[in-house]
Amino acid sequence: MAVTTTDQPEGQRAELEDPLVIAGRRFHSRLILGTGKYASNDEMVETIRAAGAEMVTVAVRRVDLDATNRESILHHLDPAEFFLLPNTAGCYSAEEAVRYSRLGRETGLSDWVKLEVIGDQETLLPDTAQLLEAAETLVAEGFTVLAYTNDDLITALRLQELGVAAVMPLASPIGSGQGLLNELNIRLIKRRLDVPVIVDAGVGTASDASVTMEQGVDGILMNTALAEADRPVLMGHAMRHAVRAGRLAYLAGRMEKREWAVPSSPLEGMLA
Amino acid sequence: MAVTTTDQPEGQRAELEDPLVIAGRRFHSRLILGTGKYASNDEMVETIRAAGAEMVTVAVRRVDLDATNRESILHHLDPAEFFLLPNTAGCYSAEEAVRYSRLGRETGLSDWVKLEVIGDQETLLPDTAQLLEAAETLVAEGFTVLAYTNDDLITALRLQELGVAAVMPLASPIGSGQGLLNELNIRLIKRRLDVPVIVDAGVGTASDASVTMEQGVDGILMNTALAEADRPVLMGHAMRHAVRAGRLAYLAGRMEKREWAVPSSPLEGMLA
Amino acid sequence: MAVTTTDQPEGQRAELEDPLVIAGRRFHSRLILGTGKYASNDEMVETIRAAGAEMVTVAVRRVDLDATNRESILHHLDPAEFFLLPNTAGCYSAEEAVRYSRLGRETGLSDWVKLEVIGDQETLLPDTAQLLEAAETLVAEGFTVLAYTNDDLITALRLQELGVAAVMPLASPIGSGQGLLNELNIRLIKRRLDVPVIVDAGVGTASDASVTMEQGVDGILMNTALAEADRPVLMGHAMRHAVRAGRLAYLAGRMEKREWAVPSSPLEGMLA
Amino acid sequence: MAVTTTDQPEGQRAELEDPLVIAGRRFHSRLILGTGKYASNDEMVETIRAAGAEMVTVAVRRVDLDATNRESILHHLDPAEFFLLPNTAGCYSAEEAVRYSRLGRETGLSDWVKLEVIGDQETLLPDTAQLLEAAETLVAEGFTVLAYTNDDLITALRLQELGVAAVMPLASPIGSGQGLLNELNIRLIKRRLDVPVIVDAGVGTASDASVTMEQGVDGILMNTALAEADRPVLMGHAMRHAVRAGRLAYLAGRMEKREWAVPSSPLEGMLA
Amino acid sequence: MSASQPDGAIEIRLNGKPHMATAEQTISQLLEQLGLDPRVLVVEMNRQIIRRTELGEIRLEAGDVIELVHFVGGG
Amino acid sequence: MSASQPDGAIEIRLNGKPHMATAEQTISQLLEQLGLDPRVLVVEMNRQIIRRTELGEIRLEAGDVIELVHFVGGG
Amino acid sequence: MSASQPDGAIEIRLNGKPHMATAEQTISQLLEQLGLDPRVLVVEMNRQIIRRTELGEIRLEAGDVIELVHFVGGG
Amino acid sequence: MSASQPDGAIEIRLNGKPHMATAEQTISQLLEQLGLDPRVLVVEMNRQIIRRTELGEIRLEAGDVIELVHFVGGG
Repeated sequence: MAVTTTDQPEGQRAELEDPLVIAGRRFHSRLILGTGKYASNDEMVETIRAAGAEMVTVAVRRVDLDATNRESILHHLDPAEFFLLPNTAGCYSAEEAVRYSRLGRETGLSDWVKLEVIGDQETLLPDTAQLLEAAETLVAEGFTVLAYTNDDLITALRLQELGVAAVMPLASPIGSGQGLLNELNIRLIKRRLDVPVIVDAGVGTASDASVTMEQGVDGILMNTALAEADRPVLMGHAMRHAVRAGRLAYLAGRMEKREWAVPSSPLEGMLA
Repeated sequence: MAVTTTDQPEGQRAELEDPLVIAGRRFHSRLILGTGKYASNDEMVETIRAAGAEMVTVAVRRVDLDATNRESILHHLDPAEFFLLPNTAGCYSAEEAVRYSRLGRETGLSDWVKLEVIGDQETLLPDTAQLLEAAETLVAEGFTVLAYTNDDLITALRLQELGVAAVMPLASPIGSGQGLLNELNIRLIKRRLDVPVIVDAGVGTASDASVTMEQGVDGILMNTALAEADRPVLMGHAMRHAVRAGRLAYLAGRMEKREWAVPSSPLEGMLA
Repeated sequence: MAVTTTDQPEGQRAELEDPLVIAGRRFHSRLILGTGKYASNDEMVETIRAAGAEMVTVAVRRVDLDATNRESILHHLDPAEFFLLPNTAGCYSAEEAVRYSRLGRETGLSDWVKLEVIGDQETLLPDTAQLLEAAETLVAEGFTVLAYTNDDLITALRLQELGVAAVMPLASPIGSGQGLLNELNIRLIKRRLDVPVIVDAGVGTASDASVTMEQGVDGILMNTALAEADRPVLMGHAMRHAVRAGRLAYLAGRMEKREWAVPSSPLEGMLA
Repeated sequence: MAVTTTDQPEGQRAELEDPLVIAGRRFHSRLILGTGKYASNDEMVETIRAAGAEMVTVAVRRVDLDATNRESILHHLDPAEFFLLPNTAGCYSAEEAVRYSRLGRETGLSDWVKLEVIGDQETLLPDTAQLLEAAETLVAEGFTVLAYTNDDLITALRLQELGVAAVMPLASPIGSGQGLLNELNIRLIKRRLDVPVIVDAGVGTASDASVTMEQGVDGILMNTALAEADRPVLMGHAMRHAVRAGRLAYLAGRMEKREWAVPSSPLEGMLA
Repeated sequence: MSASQPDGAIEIRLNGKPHMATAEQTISQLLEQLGLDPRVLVVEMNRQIIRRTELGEIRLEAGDVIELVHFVGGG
Repeated sequence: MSASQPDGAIEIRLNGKPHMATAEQTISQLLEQLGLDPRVLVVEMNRQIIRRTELGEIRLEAGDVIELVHFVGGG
Repeated sequence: MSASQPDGAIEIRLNGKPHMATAEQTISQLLEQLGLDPRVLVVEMNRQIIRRTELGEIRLEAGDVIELVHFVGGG
Repeated sequence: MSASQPDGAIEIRLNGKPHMATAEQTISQLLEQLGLDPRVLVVEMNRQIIRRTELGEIRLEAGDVIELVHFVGGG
């Protein structure tokens, strides 16, 4: 973990060189954002900028031929400013997810895909059997696969064996905002994997992001926590700070918890 | 709550005008730091700067006449850069705390005091009866009193009645690093008080700070979480972000938690 | 801790001699119940019996001269079956609480009182300053005082010094059902006090009772968790088991938590 | 949920008819125990009796031909008193687990098997892909399969489709004593499955058992929490009460949590 | 303190409300009149608790403040 | 596969709905007719992805199943 | 598979270790020799489970792989 | 309170320990002797705080209890 504080006169503006590297590509931000459910495209873009995210996910869908506005989200998200990561949201089988992945790649932006295979409509939990099957196919076809999965270590290890570029376990169900329900599982996954671990789904507010990063993971992907905040742009700022806070605290190495108190002021030198 | 995003081209650097105001004095940072237990004075100062704190606490102690180095901490903390807040740490009675407060004021820096009256050596929990007595005396003597107390609403209300400038309930025992043990009590205190509420003691890592600020409180005072981190300066950066993250998330208004999932990508437009 | 398993042929019915002793009086059950808010007196009595409680609290109120039914709760709770503990619920000053205590004693049942002095209508949190004053007066008048207080160790120690028979810290606000919000404070109080510690208020369901008893406290007082359950009698049975479960687990000494797994079946003897 | 309180004069001894039914077989106790890691066979049997368990798991291992004591655990556990459930602990593939299942069945006691396929030595987490394969084979061979799995709903649904008699998600890793780490996942599984859900592994103390049963699950299997307690027999009693407490509280329907307090004594009738 | 009525009736304060009682009436008589069982209640008169044994001896006077209390369900 | 219309019009399936196209029309022509910019969408025909460079060469036939997809906001 | 010994002894693999048995010996005889009660164990021979009723019929041959298993404490 | 020494030396109590000072010495002189900068410390004499401006005026007497305090790191 090579962390260097950049040389500068004022401590409070010090920034750290601590990039997120996935498949050889460097990102300065460890926060990846979804682009769904915003009230407007302007709000979405402003929120992403507030959050400082460089990578954002997009979905592959039919052009709506009945709508007057048929414009792609590319009109609002300049690929020169943001790295676009197509997802396979809404796919319920390996076959379907592979089809969407190929369509996403054909836009010509990159061969990256955020692979999701959903197993249940109510919970949107992943179907890990189908996920593994799709991951195998896509890796063979040269895709850079970031795999959305549950918080099961065994599945995460298997995904890594298959050659995915990053494993993306959930904190809690998509859009639930319940935060990190099982810290242990996320820690286990991070400790055992070599590829980056990005926690995807379930973060609801800033402290959820901090506590998640404090487990040592490499990044977080979120969407609803921003899009459904009362003030999404402000929440974007909050999340930018929260992810950095959690990351830095992890690197700084927290104090031990104690059952008893320890004074912060000296015991000696008290007056008689 | 007048929060204004400063006008600027790049969202990711936007900062908010959201000062902490205590007794009419404005602070840009909502983080107040103790200055005890650092490995060196240099590390202390560097950590405070990394954390962006403007107000720091100091203890009043005898000059050590046996030591070769008898220098005051004022040699390291320039009152032009930092606002120094003398505390009464180590005092076990109202009388003692009043004596230390007067000595602290006599340095001529200000009439502010962080008032502590400890009730028990093992836990360093406050003696609220003595605290109220000392607060009454000091307010009458013109002190600006910031009162370290437990998380009891009734005591907090009584302190406010007595005219303290800020109420400082604990998150958990001093130096324990256990984080915010009782979110409800802190929320109750914040909702009912008009004077600023600064959570003092118990924060252990960045997410503790975020979750504390998310309760709506006005600021946090910490010491051990920084001084005992493996790398205090890095933890200073972490805490600067964490306090801001929690504050912004509070202002942004978090999404509701849900038991069920909600997709982030559209359900319509799937392929046949 | 002298715990003896009674001699008997079938393990599953084994009961333990582990009485709660307050002011020299032995109770077989560590569960004390309030008698308010039940749909009917019959349901109240049936619930108390299901819970196996021997001590129940009652309030002192004016006879309602306008009501046709002016009967005392003594018509339903036979003092030969239950030990009645008058409370001072609803009192906001030491003076008022002392007055109610004297009225309660005058019924001639006992000189015990569950002393409450409320500090705030919204939260029903105790006013510890008034509480200490009332406790001092009542102890001097020969009362056996069981003092409802917050979870502050310093106040608890002071109550013990004043001579109360039991200290009754809250788990969370009266009627809130939030469970034990601050395990540490309850553990600290129990470790430091010699008089019995009975957690009073806030328990919402069975596991709250178990986790509370596991901190080592001597008993629990509850009311709303039973009276507002969908089926109070069933919840009475649940709480009887829950208090015993938590107590026994405390006495049994739980296993250490581990970050890693340990098999329950032997590693040797696997087939080739 | 047909729950009937048995007719009887004294409420405190009332027991409920609320059997656990798996594959048509009724058990009075919802607590299933492992038989590993006890200091002695006597302690094991006494603990099981204290816990009131009817079903206990056993492992299939080679007879140790080098030991003087080659006796089977059947010398200590009379199949007339306890229902023995062979497990496949220690198996790392579907093939291995099927082999052990067949050997266990050949003892002639029953065709039940607690199916485990471990995916990782350090965490003992299940390999769900191998588990599903083994379950399919064993169901086809007429086994009554109780499948130890992780807390993933999708895998649980698939196991049910394959025809297992019960799904046994973990609370936390085997032998870790960390308790129920993800309440939501267990609730999701229980709500969606028709076959019994037995939480298996991770319970550490009584309140863990209560809180687990309060999610609505049908039973709990534990081993280390008893075998590694300081006093296993006492912990057996504790767990018997804890499982019943949690079950009854679930059936009784707990009160709603509130942020504010509600008095348990009447507001009317206060003195002037 | 307050005026007694011409016909021998006096006004007292009973459980917070004005109440007309007979002059010279004992507390026992008052309770009987109200149909209350003295064994399950406690009487406070002018902020003083009245022992059960004294209920038959103490006579009401105009302006007396009487509180009759008993146990009700409470937590 | 399906019958072509007398006047040279053919029916295809476009984004899940029946659509009348001109026989022998290229996909590029179809997109132009629909007012769609080929640079921000992807065309799938009969489950095969059509490269952007081929859009001008491939001609529609009756019964072709065409999917026009692009990126939308999603998480 | 493996060589039988001159004196009628054969080598088998028993619970993972080499073991010398008598040629033509039945499994029942082996168990008796080992002092084991066939009612509380299960015999697997060359990956096949041997029913209890067949133990007296099946004769050992050199190279046989025998597993004798039973229930032990486990969770 | 305590005896002054023959040679004009007096014993005071300084920061909790006995200390020999010169009779009639001012507090300023004491501080100078000790090498302490009066601008960053506070002087308490016999439980009374001494203003910085008075340090040069007040003279030590035998038995005086002097406390010299300053700020140190604390939380």
